Amino acid sequence: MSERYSASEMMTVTASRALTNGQSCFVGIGLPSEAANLARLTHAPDVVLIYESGTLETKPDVLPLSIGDGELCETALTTVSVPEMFRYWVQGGKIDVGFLGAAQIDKYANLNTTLIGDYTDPKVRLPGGGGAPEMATATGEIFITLKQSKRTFVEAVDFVTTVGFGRDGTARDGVPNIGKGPTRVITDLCVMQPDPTTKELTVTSLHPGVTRADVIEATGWDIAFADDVSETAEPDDQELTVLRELKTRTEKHHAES
Amino acid sequence: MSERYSASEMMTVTASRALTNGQSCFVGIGLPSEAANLARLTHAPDVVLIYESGTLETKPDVLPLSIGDGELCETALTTVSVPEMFRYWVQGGKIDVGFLGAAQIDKYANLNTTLIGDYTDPKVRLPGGGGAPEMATATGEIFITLKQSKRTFVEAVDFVTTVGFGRDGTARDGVPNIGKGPTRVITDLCVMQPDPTTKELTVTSLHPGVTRADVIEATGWDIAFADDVSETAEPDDQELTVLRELKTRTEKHHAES
Amino acid sequence: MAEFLSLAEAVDRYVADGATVALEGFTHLIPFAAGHEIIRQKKRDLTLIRMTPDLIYDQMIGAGCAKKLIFSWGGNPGVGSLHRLRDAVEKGWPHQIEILEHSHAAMANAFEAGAAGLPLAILRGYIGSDLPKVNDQIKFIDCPFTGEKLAAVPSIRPDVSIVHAQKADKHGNVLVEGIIGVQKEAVLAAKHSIVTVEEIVDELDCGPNACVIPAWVITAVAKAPGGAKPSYTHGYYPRSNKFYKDWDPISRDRDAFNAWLDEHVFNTTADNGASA
Amino acid sequence: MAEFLSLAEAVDRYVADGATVALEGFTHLIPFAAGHEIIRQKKRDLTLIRMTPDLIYDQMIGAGCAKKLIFSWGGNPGVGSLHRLRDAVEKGWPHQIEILEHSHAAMANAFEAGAAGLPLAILRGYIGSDLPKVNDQIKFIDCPFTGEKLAAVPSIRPDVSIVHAQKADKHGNVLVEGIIGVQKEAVLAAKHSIVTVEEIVDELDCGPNACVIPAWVITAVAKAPGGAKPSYTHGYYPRSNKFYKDWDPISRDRDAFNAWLDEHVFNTTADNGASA
Repeated sequence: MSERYSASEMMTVTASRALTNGQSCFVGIGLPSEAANLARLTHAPDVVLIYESGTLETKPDVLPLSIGDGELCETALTTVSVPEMFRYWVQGGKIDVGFLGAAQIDKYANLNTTLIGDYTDPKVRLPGGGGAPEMATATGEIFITLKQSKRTFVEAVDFVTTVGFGRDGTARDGVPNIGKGPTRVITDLCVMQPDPTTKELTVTSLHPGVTRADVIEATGWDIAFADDVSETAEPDDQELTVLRELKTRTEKHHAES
Repeated sequence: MSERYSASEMMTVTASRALTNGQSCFVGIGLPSEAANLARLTHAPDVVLIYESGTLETKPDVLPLSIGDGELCETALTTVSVPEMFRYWVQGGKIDVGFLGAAQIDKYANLNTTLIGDYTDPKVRLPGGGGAPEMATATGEIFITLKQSKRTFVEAVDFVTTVGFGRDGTARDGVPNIGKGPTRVITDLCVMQPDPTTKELTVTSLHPGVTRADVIEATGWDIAFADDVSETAEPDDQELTVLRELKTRTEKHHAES
Repeated sequence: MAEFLSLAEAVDRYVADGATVALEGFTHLIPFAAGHEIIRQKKRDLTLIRMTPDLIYDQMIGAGCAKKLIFSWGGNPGVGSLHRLRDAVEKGWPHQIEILEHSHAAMANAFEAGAAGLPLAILRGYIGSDLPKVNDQIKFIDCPFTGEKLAAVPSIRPDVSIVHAQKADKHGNVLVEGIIGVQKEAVLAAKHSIVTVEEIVDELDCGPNACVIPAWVITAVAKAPGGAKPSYTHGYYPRSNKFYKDWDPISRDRDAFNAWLDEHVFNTTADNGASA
Repeated sequence: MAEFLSLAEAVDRYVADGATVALEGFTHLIPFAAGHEIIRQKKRDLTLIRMTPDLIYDQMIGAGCAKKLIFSWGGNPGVGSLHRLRDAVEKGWPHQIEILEHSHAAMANAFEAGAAGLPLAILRGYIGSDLPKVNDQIKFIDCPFTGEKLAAVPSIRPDVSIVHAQKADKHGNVLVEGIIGVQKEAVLAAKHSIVTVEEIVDELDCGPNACVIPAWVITAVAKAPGGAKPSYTHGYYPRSNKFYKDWDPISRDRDAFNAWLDEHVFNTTADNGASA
């Protein structure tokens, strides 16, 4: 691992690079929001950021704490109602990429944000689905970003809040009007992509300094590696500077109000 | 017939009096619009006028020629999209009275604005349904105003564009979430209301100077008279003044632009 | 992402013969300049969708552009009939056209459902009306919760939608203001879209919840000042009620209509095609 | 027609024990003052509907007002859990509550359908999700035109909806601006509605297509300056992100929560009940 950047910065920069300039991106709060705004402030100035609160093409100067911070509306092209957001923009197919986080993800990229344990007697009750279930099926594709650990990367999620490829990798087969689903998962260790045939998440690139053993250790199933695993490109200085400034501005802003 | 006012003024004033202050009224173009605005400018200043172009609570100074004249928007509380108008305001049950005109009406107050003759080979093609079909079922009740003649008041309309009480008077029976339908028809000769049992349109009041024979002569079916036919109250001077000023302003405005 | 094109270029590129086309604008902001350009380019066999055909489709039908009309109210507002539409339906001039008619509520819901990416719209509609007897696209479903019978119509997904608006910014984001009709829905529901605007400005300068259609869902933006005349553009020019009245005698007569078309459409170019 | 009432009077009159209640506001304009008044008046057995329960329902649930919660995302945004909600669900304190959960898309559509007077909403939703297994209110229908399987959920029709907005004019017409969420839909869908506002003004002074809820569809308007704190009111005051973070330790502990409730809700009156 580099002295120049942290694993978390490596994750955010890699996630940000997944976005292409000009794409429309539905942004989840937290890590996805950090990555998407970094993309906008670096290589993808014309990426269109959309938050489920109804803010279209927003350009926040600091990262929002909530999905509906005032900053999002003040810097948006326009703000629509939440029913319109989900009807015209999400379901209407206007979003290229849904950028999501998760509490738990499994081998087939299914996401659990509902609960740990049994539904009627939960061990831990999580927030629930929010915008993710339809995001995962209505957008062109899905990027997922979260920190990797055995607790979060499990063989099979306790509850499929948001479908990746289902319990056996076939959930999208033959379904009309459905997006490609998760095309990459970006963690603090590596990038995974679904195997073209089985849809099982497979490591396609390792971050600099990370070993296969590190990934295996942090994954709750017998993780597969692609034939040609590459090394993820390092963050450049400009990306790191912009990211750090963004986080500093954000912390200052949220501490004040 | 009076020297003081015309039959057409009698009709408009009577129609305007049907509206109660504070009611919300969906206004059709032409005679309904004239009557509804007269009501607003006389006894019902707080009547809420709604046009299908999306203008909520509009207060036009001159009568619109079209359903979407600029005047309607400029004087409205706010203007919503047309889908919202039909979803939230009409179907959502926010309208007390729908005020409609028609090309043809029959014994059961069914309206035809589609065509004369056969559908596939029409003798006369009329404009079609517009907002009326759902207006007739979603609003609390319907007022209809049109000039009376054998040509317009027919035994059975060629085409039921907009339901009154159907071909046999029973079309509303047992239908959930349906309004009362036509509760009065105001013509240049009289006021008709549906018989409480048969739903057949029945004369309940004759305009001053109009005889039963006049009405029979101008109706295409064997028109019934209520047991207690009253005489319609005459327009008062203020109503006539306001109506004439409104029409003068309107003619001047539309001739200029 | 919206591309700035001339109106002639936009129509040439995106309105194909045989296409399903919606030129929307509910009384306000009717895209007459675009309709005239379609006539000038002699587009044929179009399926024309519009809640209120208005004079614009009367002209396009009379000029022979239409194969089919999907509509919900086909009159000259406040004046009377659309005589070119009637001549086509009643007498097959210049050729027979097919019609499919709805109520406004159904059309508005069908545009809304198209924008929402759904295959159908559900409404409490057509109760007791004869329209379902003559329009096989009207079906009924039972609500799985209440058992209530509700009307269903297919959503509208035009090949191309064309609307007129007040202004675009330099990125191609468009502000629609006033009577906004189903314009936004028409654009969002279509495979391609052309928006004509009065002017192109640096900033849209509007409220936080204004009806803005973002550039990235528009195919082409074309500057067409006066492009809604004889209809109107809120904040720019009023409706020519006089032209709507004058249209009645012109449109009643085939020769008068053809003469009008020659003078005001064929012998003019895109930018001053507005007829009033 | 909207009646101007004090918040205490409005809550007393329209929020009955056992009622189905929606306090809406998507992150923005959350009607905290009204929620606190409901707590103060010790309303019980409420079915609480809200897309994002947020701190307001965490407080109401902790205070024992709720019998059931219908929601789609129950966290403290950007901070973590709603600990009072979790304590009720996981440990039954102060009593067990029933939950019914949806996705945001379904809830938003259900509010929309409620405003539209329909018994159900149709969406392309819940594909592959386990949510339909634990929510018997999610059904599926087949599109009669395409055969596609689509999700159906019952529309939301609360007994009373409560929202906060920037301002009302003297007639009771209300302007909502900024992130408008499902507020208008919540009001239109409900049997009764209470709108709290920052101020009452002579004229709303807004654009032609602003989100205005007319007085004649509102039951009661109550002045409650600061009534959305610690949430925010666009144009008036910002969100107290600090309060949202501070809430985490308070809400983790039953005693700390009760102490907070005593100090900031029970021992204050309606007009300064806003907690930040």
